[in-house]
Amino acid sequence: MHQYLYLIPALPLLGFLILSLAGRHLSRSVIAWVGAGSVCTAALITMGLGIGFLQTPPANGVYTQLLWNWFSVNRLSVSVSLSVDALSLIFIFIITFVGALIHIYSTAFMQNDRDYARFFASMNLFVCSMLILVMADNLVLLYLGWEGVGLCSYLLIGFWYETPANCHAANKAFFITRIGDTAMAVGLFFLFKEIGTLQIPQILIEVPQHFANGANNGTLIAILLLAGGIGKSAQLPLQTWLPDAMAGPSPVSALIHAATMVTAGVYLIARLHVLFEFSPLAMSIIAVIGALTLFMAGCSAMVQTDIKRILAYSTISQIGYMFLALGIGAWSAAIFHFFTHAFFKALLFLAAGAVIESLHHEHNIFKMGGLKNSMRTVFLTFLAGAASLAALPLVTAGFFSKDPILWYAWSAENGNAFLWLLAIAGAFITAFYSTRLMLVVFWGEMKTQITERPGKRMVLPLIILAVIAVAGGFIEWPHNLMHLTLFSEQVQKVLPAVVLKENLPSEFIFQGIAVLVTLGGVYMAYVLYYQEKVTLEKWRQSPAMLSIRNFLLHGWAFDELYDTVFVQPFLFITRINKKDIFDQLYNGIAQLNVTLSRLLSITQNGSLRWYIAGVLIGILFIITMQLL
Amino acid sequence: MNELELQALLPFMVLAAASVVVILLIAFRMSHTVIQVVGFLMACLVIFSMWYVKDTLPREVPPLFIVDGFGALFTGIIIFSMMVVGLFSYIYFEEREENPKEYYILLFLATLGAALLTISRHFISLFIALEILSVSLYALIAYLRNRNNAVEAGIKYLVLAAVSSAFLLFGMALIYMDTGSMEFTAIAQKTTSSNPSVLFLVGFGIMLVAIGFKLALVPFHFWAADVYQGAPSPVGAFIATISKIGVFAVLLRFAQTVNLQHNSLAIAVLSAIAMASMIVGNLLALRQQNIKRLVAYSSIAHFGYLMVAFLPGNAAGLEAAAFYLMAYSVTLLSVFGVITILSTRVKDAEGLAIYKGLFHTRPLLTCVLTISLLSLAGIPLTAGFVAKFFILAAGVQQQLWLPVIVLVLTSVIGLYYYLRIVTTLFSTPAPGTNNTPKTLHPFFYVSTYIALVAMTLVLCWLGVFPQALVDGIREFLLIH
Amino acid sequence: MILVWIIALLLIGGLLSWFAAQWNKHLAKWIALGCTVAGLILVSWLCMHYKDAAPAGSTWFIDYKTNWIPAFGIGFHLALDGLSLVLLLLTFFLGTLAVLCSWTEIKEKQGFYFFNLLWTLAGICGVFVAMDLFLFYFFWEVMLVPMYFLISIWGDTNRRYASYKFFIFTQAGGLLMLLSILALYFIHAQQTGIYSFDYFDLLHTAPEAATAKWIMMGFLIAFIIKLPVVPFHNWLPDAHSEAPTAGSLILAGLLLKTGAYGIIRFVITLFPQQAQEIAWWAMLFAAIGIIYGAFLAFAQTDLKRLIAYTSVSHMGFVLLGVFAFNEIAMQGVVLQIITHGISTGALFVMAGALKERLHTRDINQMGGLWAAMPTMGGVALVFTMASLGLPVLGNFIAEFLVLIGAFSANATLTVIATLGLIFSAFYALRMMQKVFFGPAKPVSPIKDMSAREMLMMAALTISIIVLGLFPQPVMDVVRGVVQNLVAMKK
Amino acid sequence: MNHVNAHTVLIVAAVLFVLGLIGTLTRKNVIFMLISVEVMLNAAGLAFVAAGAKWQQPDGQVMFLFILAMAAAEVSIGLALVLQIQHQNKTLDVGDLRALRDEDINE
Amino acid sequence: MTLLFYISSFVAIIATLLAITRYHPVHALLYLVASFLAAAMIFLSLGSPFIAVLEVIVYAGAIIVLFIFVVMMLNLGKDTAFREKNWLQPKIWIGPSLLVLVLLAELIVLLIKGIDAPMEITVVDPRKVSLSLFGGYIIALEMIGFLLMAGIVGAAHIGKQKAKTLHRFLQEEAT
Repeated sequence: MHQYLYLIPALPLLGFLILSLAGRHLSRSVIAWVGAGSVCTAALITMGLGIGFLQTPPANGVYTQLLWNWFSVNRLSVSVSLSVDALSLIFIFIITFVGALIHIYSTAFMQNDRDYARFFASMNLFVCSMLILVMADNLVLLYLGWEGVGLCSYLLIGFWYETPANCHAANKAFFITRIGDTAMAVGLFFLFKEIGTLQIPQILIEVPQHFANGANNGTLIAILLLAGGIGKSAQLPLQTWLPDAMAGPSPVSALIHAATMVTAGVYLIARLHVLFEFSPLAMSIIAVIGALTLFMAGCSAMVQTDIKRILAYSTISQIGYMFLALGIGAWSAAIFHFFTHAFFKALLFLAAGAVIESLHHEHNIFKMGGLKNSMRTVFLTFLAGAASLAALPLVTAGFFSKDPILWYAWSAENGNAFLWLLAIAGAFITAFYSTRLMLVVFWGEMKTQITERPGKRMVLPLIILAVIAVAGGFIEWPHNLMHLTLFSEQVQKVLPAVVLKENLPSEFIFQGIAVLVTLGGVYMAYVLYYQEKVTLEKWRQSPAMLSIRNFLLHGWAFDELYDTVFVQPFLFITRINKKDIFDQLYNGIAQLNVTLSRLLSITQNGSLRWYIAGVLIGILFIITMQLL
Repeated sequence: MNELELQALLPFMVLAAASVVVILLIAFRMSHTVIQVVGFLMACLVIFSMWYVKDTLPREVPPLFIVDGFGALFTGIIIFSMMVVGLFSYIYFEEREENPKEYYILLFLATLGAALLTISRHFISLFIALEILSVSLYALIAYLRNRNNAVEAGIKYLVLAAVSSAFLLFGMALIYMDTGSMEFTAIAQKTTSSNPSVLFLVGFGIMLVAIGFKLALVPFHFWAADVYQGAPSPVGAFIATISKIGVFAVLLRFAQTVNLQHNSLAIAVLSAIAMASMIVGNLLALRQQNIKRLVAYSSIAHFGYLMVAFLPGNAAGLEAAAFYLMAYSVTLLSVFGVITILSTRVKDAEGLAIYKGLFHTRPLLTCVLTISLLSLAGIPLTAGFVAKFFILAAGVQQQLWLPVIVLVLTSVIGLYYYLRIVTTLFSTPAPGTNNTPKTLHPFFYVSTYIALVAMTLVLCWLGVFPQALVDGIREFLLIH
Repeated sequence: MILVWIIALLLIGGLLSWFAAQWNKHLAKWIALGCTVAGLILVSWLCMHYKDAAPAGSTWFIDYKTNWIPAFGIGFHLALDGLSLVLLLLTFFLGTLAVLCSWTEIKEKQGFYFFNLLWTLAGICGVFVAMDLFLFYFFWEVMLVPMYFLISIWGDTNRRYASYKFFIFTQAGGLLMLLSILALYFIHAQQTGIYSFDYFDLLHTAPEAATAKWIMMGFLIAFIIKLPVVPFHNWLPDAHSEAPTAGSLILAGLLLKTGAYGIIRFVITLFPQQAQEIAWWAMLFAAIGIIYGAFLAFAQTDLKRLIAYTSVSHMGFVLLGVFAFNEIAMQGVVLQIITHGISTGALFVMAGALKERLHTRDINQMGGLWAAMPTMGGVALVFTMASLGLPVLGNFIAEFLVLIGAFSANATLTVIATLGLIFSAFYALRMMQKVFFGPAKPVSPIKDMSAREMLMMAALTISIIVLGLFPQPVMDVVRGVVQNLVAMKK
Repeated sequence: MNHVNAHTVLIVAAVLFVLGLIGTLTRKNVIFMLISVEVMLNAAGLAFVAAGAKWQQPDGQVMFLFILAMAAAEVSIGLALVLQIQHQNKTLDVGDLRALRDEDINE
Repeated sequence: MTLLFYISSFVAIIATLLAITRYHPVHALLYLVASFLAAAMIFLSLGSPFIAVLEVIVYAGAIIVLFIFVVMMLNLGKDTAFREKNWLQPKIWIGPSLLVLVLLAELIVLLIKGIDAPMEITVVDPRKVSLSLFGGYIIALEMIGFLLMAGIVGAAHIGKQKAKTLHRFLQEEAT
């Protein structure tokens, strides 16, 4: 099976090539078939691969395939070769499977768009590079995929390029992620200087011998790489691009900015876990960043009015959970949360897309409402997604994936109360805003007329995702209730298991708290947005609340901060130096010469007596020289 | 003085005879064309006689002259330049109001003066030759006495030249007083024994005024621009090349004989003058709009460069100087040739405006002028580059870093105004400026064009294969 | 001998096309095209067979020597090693494109135009293969004059100023280099008694440290003016933006490379000691140049000027890599030389095409062009990404190698240089957005690329991608040279 | 007592020479300039004769002879020019002979 | 003899001084004659009678006469003198004269520096002069011939006073 490994990225690439070169001459159906088909085939191959992997695991748990030797200069030799182990298999599965569904959805969603071909070309290219990212067996190739997904996200955010706002959002996304990437690049240089290889397996072997626990260089490298991850995964302090990235079409948000690309950071950290394990500082930084992000983003999500921005902020916050989990060493929990999150968040985005489409591009949730009956399927699927996001106990995948994180936040070796509190608060907030979203959009009276209803090709993926969003969690149960660990035992082939503190209180207590908090969130939202809206009105009056609301609405005013601290100074410098100061220098020299020449030509005044005086001066000079 | 000595002097006698012949022709009312042709033939005769006597060289003609390879070489350059100038003179004067016949007498006399300078080894001959040169030049400059301020140029040159020759004489007198002889070798014997006495140095310093004046070195350069502008174009060419070559030759010979370059003071003075000339010349030319004046200034700078080659006072310097003079004279002659051809009956082609967009109307002339200018700027593929390279080599070898650096920097400044002209040539022509080719006396036009093209080709050839010329120069310089 | 033929081909071709143009305008183009293509074929043939041409144990594949001016020990000495080979290939590749992209652009004096074009190329070839310092300087100047004509005759509105600036800057550097060459020549003569300008003879001269430093400075200044390195870069933006498209293409693609070549070939090999003493400063200036160029590029509104400043930024990587003194960086430098030639060349060709259509270089007058010309947009995207160093495209490999090599030499400066990657993203995307994205400006309907442009762009795109995915062959060609260079360090 | 110090003669010559120089510098009329030039030449001649006398050679005197001739030739042309000048611009004032000069160019 | 030298040199200097400061051309020329005569005396005192004679004949005789001739021709009289008068203000001549005097001072200093040698005055009679003139320096003599020829031709050409008939091509320029 695994000799066909290369097909998985190659097929989308092929699709990209066809569409980008010949796209404008193909009919829409053909484009749709090529675009979606390539990814679906890739998905099928992945399935086959996965089955093969589960039935007959390879010797060392890794499929590898060497395609060609990329470049090699004395000790630096880099090859283009793919390798798949359990971890990357999970990612590949998500990418191809969710990707396929989203492609199918898009064939209908983008139906009337002028640049149908360009859209699918970009999407295919994205899938391809994302696959390369997760299948790369050396960091250079990984970096290739890393940059590739960045490019695609840029192209797709700015897909509707006529509106400057979109372009701006696209640029912003690219710039901010680029900052992270550059840090990561430096990390690679450093790693190479220290260890002398960029092959991931070697690194994993070398690191333990090379870095004593918490060696400075090791930490430094870890932090640099982490910066890359932060940039891609929109964590503090580089999170500001993601909400704006919603300018792209909904499927794009679903695939890139919810399911796959933004979790690349998670992948990177998990992939190089050894490196991080050896520097506690880096680990705790990850954890803290995760915790803070999940809390702050959650707060912002509570007050957003644009449906996609709500989801964007919730994405940030959910990834915050994953980082938290990684930071406290609960690797498999993090990966599992990524797994479920990919489904329900993709679902939410697609459903939101359907809603937006039906209400002719209305984004503001307060202009929606009462869609409960008019759009039945969308409502149900959305409900499933939201529930899973809110992690309603036992019936949703979200619960199964988030609950362990909450528990480990306290119980894991380097977990602590602070992290746990933030996580719990996050849980409450999550429940609150997902309920708020549901209530405002689907209950109440109708505010906007529905123009068209989503077609079959859009509904089908919704349903599939909804099912998984509900049932997907059952493959992994908490330890205290029916101990089932299909997922984590796979993951733990690659990643170490979590280490717990000694003599802990019973896990039930924490689960109980979590459940209560969640339900509390739901209830509060119910009270505020359904029972008595008056209190909300009251708050809207008070300036204090209002200012808080605005503050959160603008995502803790990070944009303003960066604008004043970085952007404006940069623009200022470039503006004042547009005409290259050095030019002035050289023009000055030229001017000097011209002036001298002007002065000298005054001496050429045609007066004979003056000329004789010149002779006199000359002889005076000569004679004086003789005297001296 | 025996017939061998006479034989050695043969070329110069022929040259002198030429002027007499011209007088006779005038007496017999011969036409301009005849005079021109005969003059040309006489010049050829000079060349032949030089080939004829070449094998018998070197030969001393005590006490005044020594006819050696050095002299022969520079005389050769002078005669060649004279022929070209004569060629230009025809088309130039044919359409001027003046009767051009006396012109040729003076031309030959001036050439004779310059030629005698190259072989003189005695103050008396030096002085007289110099005076023959300058006296004829006074007349030549003011020849077209009714137009473009020729007379003004003439009087300026005359007064300054007279003053400078007074200085020359005074300096000579001092040296004579000091050494008791006016013959270079004798002087050398007196001076080399001890380090030269004060009187000698003062004398040389005062003589330097005259030399500097003739070579238009700063600060004796003021006359140059005015005279070039006022004089007829061929005469301008004559001043720029022949007279300077002659004077430089005698300066070289004097310095070589009394090996001046071993005297730090002289070196200091000379290098100061050289640097000043390079800087001032180039700066003056920087904004100049009148091409004649521009050439004048640039030639100031060029003799500054030449002094750099003079300073080392070794064989390399000598070769470099000789090569440079050749390249320089060919280049300047072609520039003046273009000016002459473009000059209309009414006015010489001075203003840069005339040259705007010349490429569209006169591509051939433009190429000639462009290549000449590039050669002056010292750009490869032209003789000027190789020449400048030799000079730099001579300077670097002697580690005269200061003059060499100044040379480099100033020639970068110089680049600007040469490029300015070139760009003007190739820019789009100003409407209404159509300089129609002249129709008179086609034969001389054709021959002038041929001469110009030939010289341009020579420039390029020397720029790519200088070896032959270098060998030639060495061969000549070995004869002493 | 083949080297002589390659150069002669261009020289003669130039003259031919000049004269041919007198009686048929189109003949000139075709002759020029013929010459460049012929040269391209010759050189690619060389690339095929360079291995069996090389004498055992030597990195020099071809070595042709004959007397020129024996009086001064000047020989006509051409030699070819991996580096020169690669650069020759680049020269003819871009040369062909240059001829193609001036196909319709040049309306007047075509004969003279192609004459200058070919002679510039000839000069460049000469520079890349001349192994006699006098000859090198000779070619160095020869490539200057025709380029000056290209700018000053067929340039844009401000061409006079630009051409003067270009010529005077380079000439100033060149003359200093000439002084250094002479000094080296005489020192060598003093030490050995042999007067020779031959590179291989001068390799063995060892002037005492102080002098050597000054002499090296003479060389270095000439080359870093050409490269260019801040603060000697000012001739570049003007020259590039005013020159005709082909001119910009050659300037950016080849002339700058002669500076890099000079540093690699002469500065490092002739003065290994001194070069290492100044390595830190060189890398510092490189880093400054990278950042400074990027800043200025971001500020520009004139498209060609913008691209020009990106070259300033990118050439910084070359300097950085050269003075890192290790194989990885050096390989990166070679690749950077090639890929930058291709990518920036492509951008200039694009700018030229845009100017032909819109008659402006001001990016504020453009916008939303993607709708009108998606193909060009796509190509532009590729090369924009190339210039911000996206993987898959050649530039990434080059910059990655340079940086990773330089990092082990000097971490801090390399990190500063790496920041350049961020800023490069700034200007590149700004350009992309201003020109192709955003609301479409109401301009008269413009055609997408013509077949000829397609051909050129296809060639460029393919080559840049191939270099990005399969750079190894190039590295193998230059490996020998690079290893010798690095060996100098010991 | 029948001898003069060489220096004395030279100094006399120098004084005369310098006086001539002053004349050329200060006078405005071309004729006066020529006169002053004559003075300078004469001074130079004096120096030569003195030198000749010092070494008891005829050369000095011969030189003076030549100087004489040269002066004559020069003066003849100079005066011819003077005539022309007077004829053309009706004055001998050198201050008026300033048609040839760098006029101010402003690019 | 020595006495004669001192006296005549004194006279010469005074006369020259006056010559270059007169306003009226004729006066100036007369003083010039005086100074030349004094110079002749100096030559005599230096033991070169031949030159003394020539000085009187050629310089004072021919050249000065030439000057006077021209002065007469252009009848430069009172008005020239007048113009010269109000031209020669101190502010005009002070500067140059001072510079020149500096030069003189330097020259004298340098001359003093040199080795001083009292020179025995012995008469070098015309015979020796003419011998060397027609012996060694014969070629120089011939050259002088050419020099004079140049002078004559030049003077003849430039001095020509054509009635101002401009060349046909110069008409428009003349108007």
